[in-house]
Amino acid sequence: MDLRLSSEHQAFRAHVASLLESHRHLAPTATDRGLKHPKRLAWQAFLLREGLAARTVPEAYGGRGEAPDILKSRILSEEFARTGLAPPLAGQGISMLVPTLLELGTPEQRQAYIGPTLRGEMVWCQGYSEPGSGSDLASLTTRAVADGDDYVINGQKIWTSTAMQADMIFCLVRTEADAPAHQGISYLLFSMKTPGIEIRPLVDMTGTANFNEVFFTDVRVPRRQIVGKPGEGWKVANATLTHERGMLGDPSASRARLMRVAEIMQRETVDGRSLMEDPVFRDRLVALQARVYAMQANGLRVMSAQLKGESPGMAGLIIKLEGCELNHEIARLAIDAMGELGILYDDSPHLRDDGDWQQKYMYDLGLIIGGGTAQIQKNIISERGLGMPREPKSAKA
Amino acid sequence: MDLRLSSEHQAFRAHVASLLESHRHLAPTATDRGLKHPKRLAWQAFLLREGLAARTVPEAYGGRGEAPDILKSRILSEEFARTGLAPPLAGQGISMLVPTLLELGTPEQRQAYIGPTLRGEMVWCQGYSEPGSGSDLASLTTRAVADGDDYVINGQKIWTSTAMQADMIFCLVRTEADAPAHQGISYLLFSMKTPGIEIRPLVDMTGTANFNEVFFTDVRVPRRQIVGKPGEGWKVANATLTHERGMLGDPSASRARLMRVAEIMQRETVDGRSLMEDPVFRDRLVALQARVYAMQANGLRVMSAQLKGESPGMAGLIIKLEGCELNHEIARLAIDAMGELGILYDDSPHLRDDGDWQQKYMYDLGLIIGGGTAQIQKNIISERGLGMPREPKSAKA
Amino acid sequence: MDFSLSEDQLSFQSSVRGLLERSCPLDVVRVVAAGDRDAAERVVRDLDALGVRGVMAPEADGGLELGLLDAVIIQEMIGRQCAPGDFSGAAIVIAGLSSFGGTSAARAWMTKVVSGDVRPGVALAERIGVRDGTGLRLEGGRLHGRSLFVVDGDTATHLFIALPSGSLAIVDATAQGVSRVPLRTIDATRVFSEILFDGVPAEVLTGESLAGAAVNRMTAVARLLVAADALGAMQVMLERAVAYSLERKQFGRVIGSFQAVKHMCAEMAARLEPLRALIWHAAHAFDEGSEEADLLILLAKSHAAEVGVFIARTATEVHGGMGFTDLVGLHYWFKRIGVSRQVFGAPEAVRGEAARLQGWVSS
Amino acid sequence: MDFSLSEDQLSFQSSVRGLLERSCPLDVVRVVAAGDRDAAERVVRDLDALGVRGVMAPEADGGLELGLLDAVIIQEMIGRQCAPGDFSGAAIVIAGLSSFGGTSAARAWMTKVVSGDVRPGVALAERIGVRDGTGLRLEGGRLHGRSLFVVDGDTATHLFIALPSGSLAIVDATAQGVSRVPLRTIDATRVFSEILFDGVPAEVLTGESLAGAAVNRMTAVARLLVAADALGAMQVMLERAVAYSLERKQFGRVIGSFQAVKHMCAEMAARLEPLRALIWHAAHAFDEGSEEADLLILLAKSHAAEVGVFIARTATEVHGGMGFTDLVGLHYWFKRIGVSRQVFGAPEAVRGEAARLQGWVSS
Repeated sequence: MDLRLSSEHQAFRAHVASLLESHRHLAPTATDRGLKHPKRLAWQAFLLREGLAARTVPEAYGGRGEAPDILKSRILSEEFARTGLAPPLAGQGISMLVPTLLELGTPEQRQAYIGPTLRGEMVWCQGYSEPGSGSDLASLTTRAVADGDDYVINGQKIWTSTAMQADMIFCLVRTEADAPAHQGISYLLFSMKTPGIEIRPLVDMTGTANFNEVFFTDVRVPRRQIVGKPGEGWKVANATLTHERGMLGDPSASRARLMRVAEIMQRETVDGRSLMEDPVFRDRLVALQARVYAMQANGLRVMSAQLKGESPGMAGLIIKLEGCELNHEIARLAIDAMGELGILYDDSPHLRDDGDWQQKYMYDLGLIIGGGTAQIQKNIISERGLGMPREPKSAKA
Repeated sequence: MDLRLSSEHQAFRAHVASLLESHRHLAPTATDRGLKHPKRLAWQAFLLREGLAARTVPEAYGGRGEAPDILKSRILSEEFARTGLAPPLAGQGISMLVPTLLELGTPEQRQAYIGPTLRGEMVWCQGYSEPGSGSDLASLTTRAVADGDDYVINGQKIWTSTAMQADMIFCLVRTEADAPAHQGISYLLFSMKTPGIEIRPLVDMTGTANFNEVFFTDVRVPRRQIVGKPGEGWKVANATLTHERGMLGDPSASRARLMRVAEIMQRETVDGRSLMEDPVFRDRLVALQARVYAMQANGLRVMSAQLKGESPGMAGLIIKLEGCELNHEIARLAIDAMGELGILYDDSPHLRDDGDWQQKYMYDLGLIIGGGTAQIQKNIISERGLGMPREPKSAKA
Repeated sequence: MDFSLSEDQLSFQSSVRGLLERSCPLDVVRVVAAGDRDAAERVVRDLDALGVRGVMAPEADGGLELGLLDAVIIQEMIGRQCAPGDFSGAAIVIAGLSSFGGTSAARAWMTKVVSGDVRPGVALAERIGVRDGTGLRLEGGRLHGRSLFVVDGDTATHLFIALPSGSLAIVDATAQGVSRVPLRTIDATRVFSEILFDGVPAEVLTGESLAGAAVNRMTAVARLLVAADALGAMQVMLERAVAYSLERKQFGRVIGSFQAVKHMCAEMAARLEPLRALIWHAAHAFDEGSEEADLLILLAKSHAAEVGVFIARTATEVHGGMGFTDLVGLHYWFKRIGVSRQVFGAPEAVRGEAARLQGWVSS
Repeated sequence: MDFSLSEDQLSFQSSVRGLLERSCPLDVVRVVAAGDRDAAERVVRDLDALGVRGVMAPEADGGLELGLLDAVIIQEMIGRQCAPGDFSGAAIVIAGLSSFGGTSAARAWMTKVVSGDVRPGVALAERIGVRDGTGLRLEGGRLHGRSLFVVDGDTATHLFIALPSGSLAIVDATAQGVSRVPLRTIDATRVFSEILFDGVPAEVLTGESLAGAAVNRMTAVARLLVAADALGAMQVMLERAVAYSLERKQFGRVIGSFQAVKHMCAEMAARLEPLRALIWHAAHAFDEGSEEADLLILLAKSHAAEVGVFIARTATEVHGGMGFTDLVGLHYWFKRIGVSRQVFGAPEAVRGEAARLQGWVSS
């Protein structure tokens, strides 16, 4: 066990830090709103040029073509966090579609989509979930019927984030009506400007439309827009889902979040006494701190396994379940510590941290429950991690 | 809502209190060990004579033949608790078999068994659970094969308490090998002295043999020893189980237990400071107190419904799940408050309360998990209380 | 011995519930939450038609002369429907005024509150725990300072204010020097305010020791009613979770047949039912003037907060992603429960009071 | 950057595990728990054959010159097997002695502890929190008073005692004036003692500031090792729960196919795995002399206590009634985890220390 960085990695960190420091003036800030704000695109161009974004994407497609190095990725994210500068563009196009195309796309598809996506010129949304198939993708019903050189798509998607801003969608549709559930699905790419697409924002409990419903009525998409073969969409989507799992948050974010709660507890008072002086809240804070530090150590373990090309095993499987829960609990402590002030919202006077904790408390709950996530995660842990049997098929089904 | 007692019940309480007070010298104490200690039997005879035990059992069978009155039962148990005098004999014979015989026994069976059982001369044990059928009675496999006027019994029971002391057993056996699972079972009464019965004490985690395994090898029992008809044992047993549910503890016992923890916390010190001065423990105590008071109020609600002959509904269904859990939690707090001294056991120096809390902590856990009780209770609450469907039969089963 | 609601209470409960189901369905809740004060006032008028405003007031003052238990029953139905209105504020003030032993000043206010001529706002927060340096002081009959989380401050004609001394002060809400600032919480179905007092003339009800009792009674009633409100919201969340689980299918079966979902619902019921009994018991003890009433109310308030967190989350979890959306509207109850947890004393603080009340802590 | 066990460590772990599986199967655990001290000593001798006693001691003193992480790996295997012995006691003392910078007195003791010629008992409890009015005082080189929960006090030739001043005193366990009283806990696989000192000559290791550091190191090592022991026990309980659930049938299917059982097992794994990483991290930080080591050890100790309660109960619950019996013997681990929770500082106290360490509390 050795948590020190190699000299190569130390040098990389120094290089990144100095690059970021010297270009600090170029970085967009929170006021530069909009996914395609010129300042954001210029910053992304700079990051791509310097290999601070898309480091491992081949140069032919706009990246730097360097070997994967999880530690360098970690260093990058730490340096962006440390300097507070805007990190590289993320979003589902960059984090999910690009790796999928690199793995399973045709040369034409790669050429057409990867570069603009990385540069932030082409924004994507994801069309997987449907109202009737929360955690059960195999049951999806959006149909794509072949008609000449096109597919004609009818159906509905839900939980589609950034649908309003997206130029394109990568979408699962049922092309083979007669095939078994998992085998009739295909993976299509098409423009969100295609006639027949209607987007309805889905307001959630935070009061914001973080997600959308997307309706397709006779949407015509050329058949060449498929990734993989017809009926292989399940396989392609699973590749994508694997990449999504790679997106799991940096556990040091939980630590930073916890430390913000500690600051709140030192700052907020009741009857002139800080919450930190209240042993009940303090005990809860330290108990949560232990969980946070444990998850951070667990994250080191996962990263080490990945660095060696080994499977992180159980340490990897439990991250989503435990990590989401932990973040939710941290937000809950923040709210409880703030007491009545913790339930303020919107632009109320006395509001703390712009209502961020209430937002987080609810949004993180959404992450825990969305599509029965916690339940599904427990199934995965018990089945893949502990070798327990799958739920037997219902006799009535 | 009126929590006062009627004048009849006030008078009953006064009567009970005065009777107990004036006969205090007859009551056995903890040192009068043994289920059939003469002092215990004499005390029971006094209680029966005065109607302080078996109040509602018909006089013909040794009781007082009075109308059921839950409030009087409650008053009795409160007065025994208040005075600290030995309560009437309980045990599975009195609490489960007697009501069952009154409902479904033949006149001969009632005549033969109820009197001696009430008087404490005949002790019973229960033969329901088997190693292969914890919470699934329908799957029991102890066989009773008709042979002339007898059944010949082979098989094994488990979780049989007081088997070593018992004169008799009421026992579920499979008499109809070909009938569907629930219909092939019969309910037999027989002597524990019958040849072919072997008892093995089952030591549990408390270090005590609170239960036993009972093995039957060619045990011959006259066929007339059946209660109900052959194959009706399931129905008879369910009548008995209903009576068992009536045995659920008085919630005021939880309150007394909690108050003992409060005393411990006032008495025990760390570095000279009492645990009650520790806000973290104090907060936990009060949080538990709220749950205890809630269960006590819930108990009042159940009793009121019963007094009016109404179903207590959900308030009744949740008692076992929540009550057992709460008692376990109270013991856990006691142990945590005592810290290192809380883990002492047996006859160790510095042991508190004779190791009672550790005993309770483990024994109550046994009650929660025994035969998957908590799981079964949750099934019952969701199915009977909330109208949710039963688990579908497995397609593979 | 009868620990159950009377026929009258059950029938009253059913009337209130029926009325609110008609008067304040989810569509109205949405409109109210979006800020439509007229819609909220319509619900208030409908409730007033049942005479609930004076439920705890003497008949001689125009009230129904019932008890806190009856107020609890009404408030549970209000929470059930996520309804707006100033029922609890009026009940709190009436409970406070009733401890002045029928002095003419107190009765005059009582009559007007019962009739609705006076719409009370209630300022208790500084008596419970001062945040953000708020505070009040009375100098020469004039009130200075500010109070947070004033109940019904927006609709109030008069403000009933617990002073640090334990006295109860009353000021005209429209008087010069009174500034009302709405506080937006996550629960937009109820409105709290911050109120600033800049030397506003105040009437202090006479009888200092009685006034202390009044403020304590007001606090107790406020706490139990907010617990009852949360109880109603929890009951709805459980019912909706069960109903949803019997509709929604996944993997070829209704999700309510999955053991994990069944057990979540069972755990909610197992926690909810004793809470209901505890709240009833506390209300009954209050009505009987029992010594145990203060303790029971503190336990009920804090326990409701803990059960509330569990049920709000678990019922949402049973709904899966739908529970997160505005479509099913479950979040209105989720937020109502969240706010009820914190106001009039967060659970840790309330448990601290319970410990002090029992002599379990010296300081 | 490598947060994983080395090949050497994995192979060492595997040796210790293999040895203990042969030397201390459940039958031996039963015999040890029944009070057979010889059986316990056989396990000690088997472990000594691997040289584990001196794992953290310098090679020059006969040790393996490895770190706390290596000791943690061994202790996890010991907890896994519910094995008796004085491994942790020796490790604690060696960690303490090593902070005297190689003074000849300290080295002399070190060598003897490593060789097993001196079998140490360790008295730390009064340094952590005084219960039942115990306490120690040194007067004119003689020790008076009594100490609770002395580790390995029964097998000790010498007692290593943390004095209230922070000094480390050593006394001959067979000297006149030393009385040893065994303390029976629920976990009969480990023996703690109460020791009374009636004016017993004591050697106080010199260098007062160093001695304070020694006692702090000993406490830290004691805490992390007991957490590692509990971790091993938890891992076994989870494994046994899963194995049992795949054997045991109810309602026509193995219970491990029921969602409720699967989810219980998943929740155990989700809590256990990060705990393991935290314990490793804390040990590594200690070995590196990192500033964060003290905090990490406090967090690891208290977190192990909390995860332990959950896993001990849940794994037992998966076993149903069988988990409650002596037949499957699961309770040995249950009790071991229960004892580990309380010794060397219960979780609330340890979290209090962590808060003080971070300046989160003034007093």
